[in-house]
Amino acid sequence: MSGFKVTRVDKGDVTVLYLSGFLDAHTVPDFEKALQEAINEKRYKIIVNFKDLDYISSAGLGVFMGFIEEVRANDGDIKLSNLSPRVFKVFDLLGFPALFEIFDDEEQAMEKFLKPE
Amino acid sequence: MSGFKVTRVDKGDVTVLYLSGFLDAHTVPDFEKALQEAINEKRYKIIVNFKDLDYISSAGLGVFMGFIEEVRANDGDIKLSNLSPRVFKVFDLLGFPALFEIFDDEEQAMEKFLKPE
Amino acid sequence: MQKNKTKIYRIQISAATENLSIIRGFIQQIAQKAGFDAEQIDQIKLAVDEACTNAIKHAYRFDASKMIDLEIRLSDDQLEIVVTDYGPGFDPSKLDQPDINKNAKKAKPGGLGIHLMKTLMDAVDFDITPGQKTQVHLVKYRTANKHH
Amino acid sequence: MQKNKTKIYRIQISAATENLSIIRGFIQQIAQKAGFDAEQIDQIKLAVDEACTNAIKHAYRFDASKMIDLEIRLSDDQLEIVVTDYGPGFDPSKLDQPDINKNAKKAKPGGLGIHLMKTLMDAVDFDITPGQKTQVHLVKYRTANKHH
Ligand SMILES: Nc1ncnc2c1ncn2[C@@H]1O[C@H](COP(=O)(O)OP(=O)(O)O)[C@@H](O)[C@H]1O
Ligand SMILES: Nc1ncnc2c1ncn2[C@@H]1O[C@H](COP(=O)(O)OP(=O)(O)O)[C@@H](O)[C@H]1O
Repeated sequence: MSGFKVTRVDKGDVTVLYLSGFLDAHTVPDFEKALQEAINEKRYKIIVNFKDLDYISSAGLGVFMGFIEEVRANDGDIKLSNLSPRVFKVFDLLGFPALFEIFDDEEQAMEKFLKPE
Repeated sequence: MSGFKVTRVDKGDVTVLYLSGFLDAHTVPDFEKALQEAINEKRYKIIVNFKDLDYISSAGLGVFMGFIEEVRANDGDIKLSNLSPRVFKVFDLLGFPALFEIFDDEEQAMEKFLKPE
Repeated sequence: MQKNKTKIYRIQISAATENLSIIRGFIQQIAQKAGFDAEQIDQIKLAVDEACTNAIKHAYRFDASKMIDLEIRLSDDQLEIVVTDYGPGFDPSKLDQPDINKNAKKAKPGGLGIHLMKTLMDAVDFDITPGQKTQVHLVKYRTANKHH
Repeated sequence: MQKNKTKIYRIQISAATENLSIIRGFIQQIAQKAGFDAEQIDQIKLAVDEACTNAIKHAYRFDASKMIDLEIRLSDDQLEIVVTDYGPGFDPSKLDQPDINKNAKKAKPGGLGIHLMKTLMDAVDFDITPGQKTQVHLVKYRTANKHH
């Protein structure tokens, strides 16, 4: 039972949320809260770093869809990084790579925010 | 699910049985079979090395009691070695240290067979 | 000591989201012991999570005093998990194919769970008695080589 | 989303020794999630194994078509596991204290299981309806500091 933890680190303009443990219908509210807080502070450039996330269900994926419109309407984005193959598979099955930018590591996602072109 | 395995190695007069995995009512027949085979070959000097055993229930302990009389009646013994603290606790709770010789490692048990004094 | 026939496990557990991780752990145990590989086990766990999440969310609206029944049937050919809730039911034929673009635009997440179950498992069937109970049958073949 | 009341899990499983490891895995999940420490978890798993082994061996004589029911009740104070079989029952008051010396001399192993349960758990009770069912109640307090 690893539980779930979300840790927020603001790096300049960009807010990084580090997820660890499992993200299911039980732990989703914690993740939503962290995202909502960043957005309330008008921080719309968000990277979700999945480095230590072991498991995600559709409840977890739903969170991204619930916030992405508002974030993009404010010139921001939610970018994903460091997904383990097991977690990536779930995003891939549901066609997320067409809707979200997914990076191997956080730096690439950060760079994309800094030099968008 | 690690299952259970018993591996027999004859070292001179002494037969060593290496146990790994879990020893419960399901896996006990495998262990009994290995002990019975050694005894059928009149090999009564037996060390059971618990190095890789993770779990034992009273069904496993019962095996020792089922064979010890016959073995000792034939000038042999069953000595125990390399018990992990978790496995030792179960033997200890049931008072086995009064009835069986339990050694930290196999060499000590072997020595006791070779130079009994 | 047991013949080669269907093995059955039944688990009854209260409809709380905090039990989802325990349910996944149970399924992991059984699927692993049954010899499924790591990827198949991941798929089965996720499909069962989705079915149980639906029971908790839609059938019981997070009332944790309600119970979910899991029946796990293991045979030589397949593993079948039947998730039962005693909620109002729904009409599976009326579900749209999920469209994540549309969903995102409406800021209304959802509709992914059943699609995911169908993608992950070899067969998914609903057996619904409206107002009484909903049963989701999730089947994984032992030698499945389904590609997604 | 759930109030602080007793949580209940029910598991029904066929009476096969090969299921003992799965049962231990289930118990591990629940006891771990409930916050028991590693030593307590070991004790609970072993006690449940012993009770289930008795159901398989004595109540059902290894007939794997029979079922064992486990009810796990988790409250703020304790974890209680009730193991039920539908066998003939027995008279617990007639059991001798085990004597491993005597046992060994008679080359008749046995009699250790119930003794072990009592040593490992904070309370062990039998609720037996002869010819109908046998229930073993195994209780572990959350802050148990029992010494052996
Ligand atoms: N067990 C259930 N009881 C009642 N309705 C259900 C159940 N499972 C699914 N549904 C209905 O089917 C719809 C689609 O479910 P699903 O694909 O899992 O997506 P989501 O749960 O995200 O809405 C749900 O929104 C709900 O209306
Ligand atoms: N569930 C049960 N149904 C019938 N008899 C039982 C049950 N559990 C225990 N017994 C009786 O109690 C005795 C003592 O059990 P136990 O202490 O576990 O030792 P063992 O199983 O090694 O004999 C058993 O031999 C059996 O006669």
